Amino acid sequence: MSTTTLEPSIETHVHYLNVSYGIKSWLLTTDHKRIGLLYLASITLMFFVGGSAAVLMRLHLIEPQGGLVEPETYNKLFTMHGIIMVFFFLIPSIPATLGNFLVPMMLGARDLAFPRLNLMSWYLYMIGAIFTLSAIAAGGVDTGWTLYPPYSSAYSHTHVIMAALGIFIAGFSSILTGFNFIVTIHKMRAPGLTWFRLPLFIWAHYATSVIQILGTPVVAVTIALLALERLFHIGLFDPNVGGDPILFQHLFWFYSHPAVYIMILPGMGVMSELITCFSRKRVFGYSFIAFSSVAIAVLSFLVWGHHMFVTGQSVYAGLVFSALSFMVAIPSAIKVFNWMATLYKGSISYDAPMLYALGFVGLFTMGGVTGLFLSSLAVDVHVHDTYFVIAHFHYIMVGGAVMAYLGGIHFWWPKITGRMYPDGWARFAALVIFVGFNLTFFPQYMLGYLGMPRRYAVYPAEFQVLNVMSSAGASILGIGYLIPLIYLTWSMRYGKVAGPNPWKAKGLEWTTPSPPPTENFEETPVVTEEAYNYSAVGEEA
Amino acid sequence: MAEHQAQSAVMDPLAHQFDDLQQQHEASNFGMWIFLATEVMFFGGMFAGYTIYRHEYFTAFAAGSHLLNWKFGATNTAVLICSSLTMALAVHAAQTGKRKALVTFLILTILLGMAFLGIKFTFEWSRDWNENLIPGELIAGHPFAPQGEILKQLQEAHAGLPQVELFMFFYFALTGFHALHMVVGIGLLTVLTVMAWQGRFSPERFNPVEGSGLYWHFVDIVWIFLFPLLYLIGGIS
Amino acid sequence: MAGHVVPQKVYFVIFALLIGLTGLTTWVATLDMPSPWNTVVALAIAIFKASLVILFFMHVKYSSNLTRAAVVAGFFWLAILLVFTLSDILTRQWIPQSTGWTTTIESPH
Amino acid sequence: MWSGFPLRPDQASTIAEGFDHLFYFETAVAIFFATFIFGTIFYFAIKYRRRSDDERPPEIEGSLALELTWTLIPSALCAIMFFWASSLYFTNSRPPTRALEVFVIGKQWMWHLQHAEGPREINELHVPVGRPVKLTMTSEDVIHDFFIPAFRVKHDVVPGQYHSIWFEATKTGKYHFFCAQYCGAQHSGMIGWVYVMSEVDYEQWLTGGAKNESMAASGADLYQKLACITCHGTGRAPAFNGIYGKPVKLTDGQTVTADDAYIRESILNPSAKIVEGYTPIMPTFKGQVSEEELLQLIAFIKSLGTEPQKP
Ligand code: HEA
Ligand code: HEA
Ligand code: HEC
Ligand code: CUA
Ligand SMILES: [Cu+2]
Repeated sequence: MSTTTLEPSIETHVHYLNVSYGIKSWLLTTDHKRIGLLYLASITLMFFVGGSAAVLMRLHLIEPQGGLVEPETYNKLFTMHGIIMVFFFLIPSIPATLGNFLVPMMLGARDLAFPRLNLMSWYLYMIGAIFTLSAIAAGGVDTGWTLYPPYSSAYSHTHVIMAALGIFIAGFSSILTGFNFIVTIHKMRAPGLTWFRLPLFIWAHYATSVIQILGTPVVAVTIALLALERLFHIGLFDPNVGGDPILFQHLFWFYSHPAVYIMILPGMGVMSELITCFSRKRVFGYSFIAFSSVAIAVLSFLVWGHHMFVTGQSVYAGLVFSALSFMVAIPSAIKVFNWMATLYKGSISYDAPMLYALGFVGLFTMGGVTGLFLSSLAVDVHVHDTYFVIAHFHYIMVGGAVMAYLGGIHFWWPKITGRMYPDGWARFAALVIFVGFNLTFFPQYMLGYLGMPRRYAVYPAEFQVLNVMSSAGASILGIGYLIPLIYLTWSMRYGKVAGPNPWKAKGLEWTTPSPPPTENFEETPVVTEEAYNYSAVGEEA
Repeated sequence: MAEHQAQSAVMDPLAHQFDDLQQQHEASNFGMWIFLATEVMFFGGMFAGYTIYRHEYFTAFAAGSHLLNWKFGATNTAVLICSSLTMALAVHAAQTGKRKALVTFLILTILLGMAFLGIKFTFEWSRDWNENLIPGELIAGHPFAPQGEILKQLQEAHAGLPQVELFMFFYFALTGFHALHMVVGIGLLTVLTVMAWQGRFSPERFNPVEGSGLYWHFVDIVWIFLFPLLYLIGGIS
Repeated sequence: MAGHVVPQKVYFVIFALLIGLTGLTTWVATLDMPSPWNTVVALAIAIFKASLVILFFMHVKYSSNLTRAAVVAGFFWLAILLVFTLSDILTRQWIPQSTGWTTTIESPH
Repeated sequence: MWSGFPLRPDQASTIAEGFDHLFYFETAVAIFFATFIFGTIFYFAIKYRRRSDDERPPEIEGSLALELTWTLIPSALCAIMFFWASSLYFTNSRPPTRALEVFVIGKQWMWHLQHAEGPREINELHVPVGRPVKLTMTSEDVIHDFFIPAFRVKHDVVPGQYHSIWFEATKTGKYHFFCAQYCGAQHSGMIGWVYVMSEVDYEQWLTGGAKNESMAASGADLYQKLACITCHGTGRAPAFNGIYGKPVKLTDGQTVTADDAYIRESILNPSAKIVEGYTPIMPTFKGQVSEEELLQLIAFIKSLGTEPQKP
């Protein structure tokens, strides 16, 4: 990236990309924008690694007997897919790239509060990723991303400890990001930027950070205990000496349920930015959206037991967790309806980011309402650990979070690089992804209801038709993801010069040149109006 | 530009992202508190496990607790409280700009911290090692295998050995992580002492002293819970 | 800038209290109280001691609400973890156990 | 072709239909919201498309009435789903009395099943139509999960713990059961068939084939062989008659119910809970009895009924 020669028109001002050159200037940078890009590159790599595993899985599942690999290998594939996608792609995706880039800019600050910790966070991420990737290279891990003992602690013969170490380290990188955001949002807002003038992107990241700092330590210590158990046969989760394997599940989901909101809340933040900008309207129900983010963050810690309805958890605890799971759905519903209402009487354009945004709203809804099936006790008994669950979370994580991520990348791409991407291609890719996605994952709902268990390398023949459909969809989806990779890379060099505010968007980040200078703003901005004041758009133009 | 930044970092205690010292101070203080909240949750995971097993195997946990010597536990509690006092006084000295007092109190704190670790290692853990009370195969070739008097004591208490082993695991995990925090703390304080000696702190700028103080007190608080929860289960005689 | 400077006397008083309370916990542990009370008292004292350290040594008594919120959040989340985990463990036994199995050594009917 | 493309799993147990009604209701809610939201988005997107670049839409801040509407309606729907699903779940989590008992042991990667009457099966389960069947399940190694889609029942099979599910089949036929909790290499091979037979066929199946002692009888043999009788027949230890399912007073003042899990613990870890009035002299039998033998011992103790008598 540092060697990219930039066209004169961008060269005219000094910005964070051309202020210094060379590998060292990147690897030792403390500029939040450059760190965001370091993350962007590494996360994209991890996405394609995880995605390749998914492609192999889908190819394998075309035939009931499993056409491609041995069951042992298949097990390693979904484990590596799950671990990489969750811990190394989706959790850091929006916060560590777009969040890193934008949080200080949206606040009118020069950088995050602790720039060196921010860089350290990226290094921790990389070390974690290297551990996990070497676990894979050394032969893989086959425990599932949930790492349930006693299988993971006593029976699996694979490289559990190395992978666990990777997750442990990556956990601290996530904590550091959240930590930095919270302090920055509290202490470094520009003059006049009161809480209720903040962009909703910031509220979403604030809620996310709360989860990161309070949840992640628990999974870190849990995974450390698991590793100790495996190494030294302590017996903590081993029923033979009175240990309780279900305790692990409690500790694991105490983090991992809130973690799913780490994955979706930032996406919701992106949504609020995109929908307002491309319908040129102030967001409908600002404070409801803002507070629903906080409500989700708090409630998310009270529902983890819904992953354990049939594991031997007390039925009474199940009852409480079920009720609370329904409650956590309400704030999400509020958000969806408020976005819809924002579109009403807007001035809606179909730029690529908006296409992703509209896709998000619909697909997230579908994933969300099927989450309600799962929080219904009796229904979960049947669909737990079937493809219904797989479909549920891919609808939210791929249909929701990844769509939001792509939407956000396209939206802020001109700000990040100073150049536009080819618009036609972008819209085309959005469409391909939408179609491929539905074809991949809708059949999985049906498979799940019919009773096909997840993590099956071999399955009864009656499930084949739906599996073939799903595999076909996955290849469309995979191609859909390749297109942006190509044209975005291309546009870094050949794209049209974008100018400071190609979308006529509101928000402090659009008031500074693209790409922004290292210090973000020539002088600290003073904020005098509320967010999304789109009625003023015409005047500037 | 970068050079300018690097330069200003040395000359000027104000980092470039902050507007003024006040903001920088507040950010670092608040950051420390947030960090401590994550620490609470870190220990919290272990406490949750502890609580559950203590509830399920109370007899064994009480018997295991009786294998520990509460006198060392109590002494160490007192030592840590003393060190918290000296730490608080060190911060006070920094606030009021008394360089000598600051250095003295920091050194005292370090010495007390080392005393704590010394007692832990020499009187407690080494005995556990000699009596084969180290759980699991934490140390190769040295499995958990209580013998002689201790074994009899456990049998008389009708405690299942595997459950006592669980207790010992929590004992080592919790005190071990605690000791690790102490070691880190001592390292931090050593750096601070040198800096204080060089006169790098002033009533305008003592964030590092304050932050390390908070950390040190937190470690003390953890021990305040560990003492009754590990040493005093089921009463002492 | 230097924040609130707490008089040294306060530190010494708190210190004395803490040492006294340590003695108290130890003494209480020698008493033979009915089942949960030993634990309850020990924990109550520990919480009190921790509060003293937090409020005075750590200056929370003199700090902003933001700092207090961070403290409360830490412990509140810890409580969530403990309470909800226990809600499972403590109620598992409540499951109505079927006692109705009547099959005897000979086969049914 | 479409026979290979069913839209609904077989409904073959008494609870399947009730379950499906709830499932359809939730599907209707899901479809309603999905269509409503996709529909509205498309409608707005077309109706309010940007017609010129300096268009200025009206300002709309928000509306409390609307916020309340879309908070309360979903909440109400959630409440309905919650109560409906929970009541189904609770009814289904209590096995009816007089259920046939089958004991299930999962191990990597097969299912061992034994009927109380004696017959053993591997990866197959024969049950009569129209009678409640209760499965008591445990694992020898890792966590497995017993899942019969056609009956809409599933539960994890956890080492060291007993969990049970029950069902009453309503249609004769052959149905899949699966291991639904990931358990290692051959997880997907840990599947089998439930054969639901008419009452008559089932009787025949029970009596035909290899003769097996009932589980309780095997347990009685073990009781002799493992010399439990040297204490439990003599007064040095409590007699087993009539203890099953009854409360037991312990030395520490607590009372526990003598259920499967308690008996299991008493045999494997006798010192954990001491019966009032006895000294803890019982040795542990851990490592000497398998999960299967444990279940047989339990069956034996159960079979002694609830009336005290000399065995
Ligand atoms: C980003 C990730 C993400 C998100 C946001 C969610 C959101 C939700 N999830 Fe999901 N979930 C996962 C990722 C996610 N989940 C993963 C990865 C797993 C599997 C883990 C594993 O086992 O490997 C899982 C599993 C899972 C289970 C366990 C299933 C099982 O294993 O048996 C349950 C059970 O309750 C559940 C419920 C929910 C609910 C109620 C929501 C809610 O928050 C959804 C709220 C959203 C809406 C409701 C949509 C918007 C609402 C409307 C448009 C209005 C209509 C609404 C009403 C009528 C209320 N999820
Ligand atoms: C962020 C999270 C995330 C994301 C983005 C994805 C993305 C995808 N997932 Fe994943 N998935 C999980 C999280 C995620 N998944 C988790 C947590 C599990 C549970 C694991 C467990 O059970 O432990 C899981 C499990 C899981 C399963 C179930 C496995 C099983 O239980 O047996 C399947 C099966 O179809 C699947 C498929 C897919 C597909 C097709 C995609 C696609 O969206 C991927 C698309 C990406 C690409 C295709 C790569 C890019 C393109 C190329 C490399 C070009 C070459 C390819 C072609 C030309 C086709 N996933
Ligand atoms: C050396 C004597 C001895 C032998 C042999 C022995 N037990 Fe026991 N058992 C006891 C005593 C004494 C008790 C009561 C005290 C206690 O709970 O530990 C007891 C309690 C029990 C209980 C709990 C009974 C209750 O009333 O709650 C069960 C169940 C049990 N034993 C099963 C067995 C089985 C099965 C075997 C053989 C495999 C066996 N025991 C062998 C001495 C023995
Ligand atoms: Cu057994 Cu999966
Ligand atoms: Cu969840």
